Amino acid sequence: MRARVFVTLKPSVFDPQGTTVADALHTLGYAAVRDVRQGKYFELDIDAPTSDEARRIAGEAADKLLANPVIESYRIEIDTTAEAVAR
Amino acid sequence: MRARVFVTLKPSVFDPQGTTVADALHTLGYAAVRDVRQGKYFELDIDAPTSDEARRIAGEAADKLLANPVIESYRIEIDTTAEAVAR
Amino acid sequence: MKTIPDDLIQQHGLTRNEYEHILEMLGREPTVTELGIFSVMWSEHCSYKSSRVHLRTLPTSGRRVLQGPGENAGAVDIGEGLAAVFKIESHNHPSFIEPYQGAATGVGGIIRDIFTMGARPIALLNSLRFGPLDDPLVRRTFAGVVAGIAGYGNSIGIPTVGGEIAFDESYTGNPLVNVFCLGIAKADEIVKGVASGVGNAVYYVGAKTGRDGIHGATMASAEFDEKSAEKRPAVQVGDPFMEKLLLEACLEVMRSGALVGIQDMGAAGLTCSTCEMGSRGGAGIAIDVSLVPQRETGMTPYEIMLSESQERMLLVVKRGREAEVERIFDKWDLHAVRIGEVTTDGRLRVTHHGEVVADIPNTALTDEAPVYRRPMAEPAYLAEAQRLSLAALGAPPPVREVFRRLLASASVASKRWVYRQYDHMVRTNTLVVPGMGAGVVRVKGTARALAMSVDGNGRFVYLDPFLGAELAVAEAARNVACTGAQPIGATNCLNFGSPERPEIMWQFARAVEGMGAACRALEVPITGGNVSLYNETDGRAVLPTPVVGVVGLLEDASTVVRRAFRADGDAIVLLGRGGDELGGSEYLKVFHGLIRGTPPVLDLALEAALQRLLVRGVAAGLIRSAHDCAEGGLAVTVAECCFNTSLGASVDVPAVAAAVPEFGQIATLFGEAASRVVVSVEADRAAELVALAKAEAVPAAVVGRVGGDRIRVAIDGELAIDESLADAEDLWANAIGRWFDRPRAVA
Amino acid sequence: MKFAVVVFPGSNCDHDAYHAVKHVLGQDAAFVWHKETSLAGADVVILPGGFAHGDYLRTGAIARFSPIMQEVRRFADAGGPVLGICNGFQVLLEAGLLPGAMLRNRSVKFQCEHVFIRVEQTDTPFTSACRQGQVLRIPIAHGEGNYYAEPDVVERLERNRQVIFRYTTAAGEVTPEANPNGSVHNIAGLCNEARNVVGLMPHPERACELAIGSADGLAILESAVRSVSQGAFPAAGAGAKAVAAAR
Ligand SMILES: Nc1ncnc2c1ncn2[C@@H]1O[C@H](COP(=O)(O)OP(=O)(O)O)[C@@H](O)[C@H]1O
Ligand SMILES: [Mg+2]
Repeated sequence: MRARVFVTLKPSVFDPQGTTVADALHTLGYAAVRDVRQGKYFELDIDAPTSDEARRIAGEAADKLLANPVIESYRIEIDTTAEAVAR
Repeated sequence: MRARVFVTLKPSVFDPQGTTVADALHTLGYAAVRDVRQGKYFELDIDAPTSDEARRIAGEAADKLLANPVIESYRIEIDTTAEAVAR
Repeated sequence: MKTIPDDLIQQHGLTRNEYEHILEMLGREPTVTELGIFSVMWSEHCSYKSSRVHLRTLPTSGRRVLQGPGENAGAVDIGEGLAAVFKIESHNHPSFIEPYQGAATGVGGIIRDIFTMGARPIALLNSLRFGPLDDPLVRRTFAGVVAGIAGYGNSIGIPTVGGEIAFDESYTGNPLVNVFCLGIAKADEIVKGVASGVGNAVYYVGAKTGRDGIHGATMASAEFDEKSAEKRPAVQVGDPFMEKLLLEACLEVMRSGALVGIQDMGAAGLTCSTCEMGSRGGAGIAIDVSLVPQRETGMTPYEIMLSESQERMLLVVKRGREAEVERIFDKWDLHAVRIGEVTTDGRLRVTHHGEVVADIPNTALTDEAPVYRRPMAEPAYLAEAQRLSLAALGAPPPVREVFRRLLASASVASKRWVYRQYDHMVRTNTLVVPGMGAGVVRVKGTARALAMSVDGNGRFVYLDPFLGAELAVAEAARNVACTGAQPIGATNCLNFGSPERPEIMWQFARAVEGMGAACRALEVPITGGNVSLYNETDGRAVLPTPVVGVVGLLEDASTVVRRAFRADGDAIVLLGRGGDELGGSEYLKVFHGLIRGTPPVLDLALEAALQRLLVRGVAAGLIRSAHDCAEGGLAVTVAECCFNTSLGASVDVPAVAAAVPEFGQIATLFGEAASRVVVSVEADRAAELVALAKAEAVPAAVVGRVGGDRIRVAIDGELAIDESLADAEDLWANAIGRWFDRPRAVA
Repeated sequence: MKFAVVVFPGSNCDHDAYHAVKHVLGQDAAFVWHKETSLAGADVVILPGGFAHGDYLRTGAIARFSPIMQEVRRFADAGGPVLGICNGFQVLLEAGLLPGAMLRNRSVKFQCEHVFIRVEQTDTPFTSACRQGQVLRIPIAHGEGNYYAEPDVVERLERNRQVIFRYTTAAGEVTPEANPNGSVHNIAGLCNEARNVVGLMPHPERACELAIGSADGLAILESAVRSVSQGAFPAAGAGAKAVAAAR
């Protein structure tokens, strides 16, 4: 099963990378892009019998490792259709 | 309107970060996590009349700046409900 | 029965004749895996088939040379039982396709070449060429390459202590990314890339093998054309963390004495490392590729043998010491896998799940690879390009404008925007940081230091390949000597167009001859290097760009000298003599868009004397700062001596005799005559320095003094430049950053 | 006096810290591999700079799980002096031994250069040999030194005098231009509430010899020697013993 974990900086935290991307887009003429926030995206292939179990594991991984609660928050989506592909 | 852009390494491209995260999760006892791929996640707040227009702008931004077509691919989701929040 | 179709042979970059040769050597048709193996080993990149006959003429031996060309890197004796191990390598094509990863993996590759010799890498340099920065795509490439070099070098913890960057339209579609690395080894513990000892185990260690860069080696030898986009192989992604582990673990394994030989898997990966190690040791190697750790499923033997996945090493381990070696790698969380053993028959035998998929004599892939003496012809452009008519240029621009624009021209301007991104201080050895002249690192545990510089001027080589290459050697050695170090060895990276064109081959051959001549005269043997051909876009070659890296030895590190003036009131002495030398200059390029004329004349005897003088003058404590006159000429050099000091200068130099009198001032101030150095000396010791120069038969004159807050340059007593130091410094210091660090757009 | 220099996979300033302590200061020093579970009787612990685990994911994020970190925590809890330099500082933040987190530099680039920092407090084991307000010229080399903490945390840090170093001009003024990375309140280094754990982004170990550009960093390492030997931080020397006793 595949868990998707999105880690984003909390709204109150300044995002130097997002700001730089927004500036670059403005320079390229995309004035319509008002703001950009950059985060991280993880795909976890998990051996789990149920999607609840996969969610639990992904949640623990995010709490312990993938996100830093001081500056970041996260969101998890489970894709039950994704085959865990060995790479 | 908010566009979410997920940028991931193409499947055949080596992902040292994801591999290192997977190793760390194994060390922490999460053997069920078979594989990790790490990507980037962008939230773009876009002033656009329609979601098609927002998607077009986000697509151009991804092509030109957010993703590196040589090694990365991207996916876009449009969230029409998200209020563009000034931060 | 014929099973290999012609188009497959062609796709492998092999000519009809080469293929016939393969049939002859094998006495049968090759398997597809064998075809791949031949194709990469016989590619220009691995076989040096076009360049070999010329490279043989370079001087490669000398009193201090411990290891000349042929191993993973060269080595010179630096005293106290130590050796400096160094080499330069190109990663041009990969850096165009993916600037960050291309440059990063270039750094990773050259570092592996150094530590496989048993040396701890302690310094990096890079030599870069790009198109003009006003092109946004060039800016992206430039920023990506710099970030890639930084990303890899910083992470692995090897300081980048210098380099050079120049810009020219010819590099727009084909940037040059040459990376130099230097390490220190015990002179009697240098490790080689040999396989020997029948029955010794062959180990694979490092990253898993993926389908990265398959055909990378052949790609590096094929011109870019419209279709290259389709041929684009998966880009290799660098993993500096893995390489840091490999570096530490391999050095530990080497210290254990359990190792016979080691080689990294760079271009042509497992293929190159196995057959080269076997061939050097006069042995055979048998491996089972199904044992190779793989990142992807279903990989074929062909793919495994040709993969160019990064951060992988091949080791031959002494029999009975296997467990010890495995333990060391385990400690570093690395997995050493035994994939085969050394055999007696001199063949590379590859099996896959028991089936033999390749069985080739090693020497067929290495020593007996094709060698070409390709046709050469003097290029048609040359005679015309060498004709420079200053009179035809009209009235020269005002001197002040020239001064200001040259300071801000990207090739001359400060590269701080670049090297600020490089960790140049890690390892706490850096005595001279980037921007202050040749990079200098101390050798801990001794009083010594090593200076190093990479240089090359493509315009000069374009206008006269022989002289241009001589000038490159002279400049690199002079930069090193400016710190007080004695040049002791050199490496080179030869970046040219397609060798299949006679005029390119002619440039190449002449450049190698010139390089050899200068290395002989200056006593800096070439201990290794790299050739990068096919640097072309749509049939147009880059400026021929041989880059020379010179290493120098400073016996007493505490005497080291830098570019910048030191104290108010010091005398400024000009060593060497000026001349009407505007051919190929930065001035002509910036103001007239021209690459014309003949490069500055070079008197190698004078150059050698000048370098001796610098070394003696620094050792005697006379010379307090030294800076070589290069792009932009004397006026720019004097200004650069003032920058980062808040000390101005006033100088008065004699006019040079110019062919066209109206250009007299320009030639005097901005001509690029060779063998000139601006030094500073305590005022009351200036006469001593001039006397020392006389003894070495080097022209020397006190031309001014350090001080004030302006840069003043007079010609025969008449003030020609009078610029505020702060203004001049701002132009120079921020020119490159201005292309990038634009004011934030307001949303 | 013995310094332990912890080596994580990917640490690359470990030798620099060792060299400064051993060859410049003339103290005893030992490397401690991250998988070890003992600090080998050290009086002072240094977490050096570098790229532990490649800095993949986040700086210091994976290193905090190394076995040695439990021991570092115990040592710190017992009052032992711990110095985190650059990546070591990032590890201390991730491990929760110091509050806050690091963001990418404002420039979004790695920056290596000399900067000026002002010593804000001298009652820590790593500033006791400094003068209050002393300005040190020390190099930085990082891509993620943009220190951040929630406003109330920053306020508490200031109130408790936990901000130990601030980026300033050469004259010691706190200005935005003197701040190389955008850190909140120009913070370059801070300590924990007990004041024995200090983290800073600049590299004092790179500034211990004039030959390599500056010797201003010596004051920071000498402080540790002075503090421990004078017993000014009795918990320090005792810390190691307490830890040893507890095992
Ligand atoms: N790519 C680079 N990386 C690091 N340092 C560089 C780079 N390019 C230039 N520098 C530094 O900038 C200074 C000026 O370089 P250059 O103009 O080539 O000097 P010179 O004219 O003396 O050869 C040197 O100290 C050099 O080391
Ligand atoms: Mg140069």
